[in-house]
Amino acid sequence: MSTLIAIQEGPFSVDTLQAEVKKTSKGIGALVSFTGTGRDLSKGVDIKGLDFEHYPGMAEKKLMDIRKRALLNFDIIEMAIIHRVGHIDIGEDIVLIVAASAHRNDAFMACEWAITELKRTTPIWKSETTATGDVWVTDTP
Amino acid sequence: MSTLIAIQEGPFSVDTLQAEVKKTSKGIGALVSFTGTGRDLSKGVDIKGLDFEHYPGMAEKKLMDIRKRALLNFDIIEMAIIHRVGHIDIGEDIVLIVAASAHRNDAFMACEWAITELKRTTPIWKSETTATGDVWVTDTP
Amino acid sequence: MIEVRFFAMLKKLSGTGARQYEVSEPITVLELKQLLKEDMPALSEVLDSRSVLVSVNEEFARDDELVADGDVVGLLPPFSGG
Amino acid sequence: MIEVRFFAMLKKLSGTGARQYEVSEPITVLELKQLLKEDMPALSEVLDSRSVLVSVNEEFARDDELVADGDVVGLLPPFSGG
Repeated sequence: MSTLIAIQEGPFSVDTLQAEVKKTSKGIGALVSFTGTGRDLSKGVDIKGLDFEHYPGMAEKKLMDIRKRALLNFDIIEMAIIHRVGHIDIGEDIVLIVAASAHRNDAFMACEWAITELKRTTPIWKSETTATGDVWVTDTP
Repeated sequence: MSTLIAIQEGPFSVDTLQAEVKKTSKGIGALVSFTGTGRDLSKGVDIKGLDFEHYPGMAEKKLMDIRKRALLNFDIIEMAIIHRVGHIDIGEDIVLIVAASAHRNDAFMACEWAITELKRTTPIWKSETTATGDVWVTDTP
Repeated sequence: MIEVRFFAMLKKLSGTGARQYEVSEPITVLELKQLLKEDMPALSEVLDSRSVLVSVNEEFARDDELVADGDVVGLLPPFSGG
Repeated sequence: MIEVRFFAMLKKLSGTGARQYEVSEPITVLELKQLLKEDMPALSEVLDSRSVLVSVNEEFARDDELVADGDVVGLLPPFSGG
């Protein structure tokens, strides 16, 4: 299970995580993945880079909790979540969620729910580097 | 563009296709990918393997058409589609759709629409190998 | 010459991947279907079932569309990609 | 001892990542906030704004929850992960 939930500094691979998820069942017919990446623009302001901080321990716990609730509330077979912390350049990946199910509809719903839930409940904070300095982001869509 | 739409025999990489898609814009903040894989069970029957046949030329044209309509009808930045043909073992990947947008909601909608549209309009046929022989599949969910 | 191409189960039913038909003037898709049914009775049932789509030069075509010399027609059973 | 941990902009506002408080008996989260505001006036505004969540031993806690010796309290500004 531990490889399915991670907070890490380095980059991740969608192929690797999907392979990890697929190991859990031969009944998987659909994998939906969400990858969040660093954009060059946020509310009209040029962004030069991002930095993420998390509450070690609690953030991992909240991600495990999202996985557990997704498995309970959606007809999915497995879910995995990786969130990076530390410095992220524009264009780099930040977060990855993989949802696996027999039929695609369930994986789409669970994956979309999970990223919304992650933003709502996981103690992770982003600071954006702009021309005028670093700013902690306090409102996320 | 040609690397964004493909029908091929060999396996694909989600990481590679997502990297290809990300090259098109620094404004991408969300990538949603759908991977369809070979399940071991179809309508209660054990499946040992799959074989895909396509209409060369027309199938590629229909995939390009899906990408074009997705770019028109959804607020996405790019879309890529790969479908494999030939023999596919259980657990192997069959199809990959990547939708990229500034905000996640648009990528989720476009990706889900595209796989439904692919199943409806693209001349590709699947035969399932079961204990009693090979059967062409005529109804897909 | 009109080239008719068969796919998946229709390839199996017809026993071939493609067949050529000589036409003196353009005919409709419906007339071509009639010609095919006479030539290959094994296809009669599926061609009547409306589950088979027809393409002309890689675009979907309706029964009243005309097919002429040099066109490539595809007989497409229900898709199951994805 | 209650350990209070500060994150993101609160770490910057408070000038520290963590602070310890000696309590003779359990106090509520609200009482702890009062104590923090007296100790660090720079935090007053955000602690009153209700945009800051509080965790006790890594679980979200409401204002009336009790905090006791040995507990770890987190002061969590609005999340922006994902």
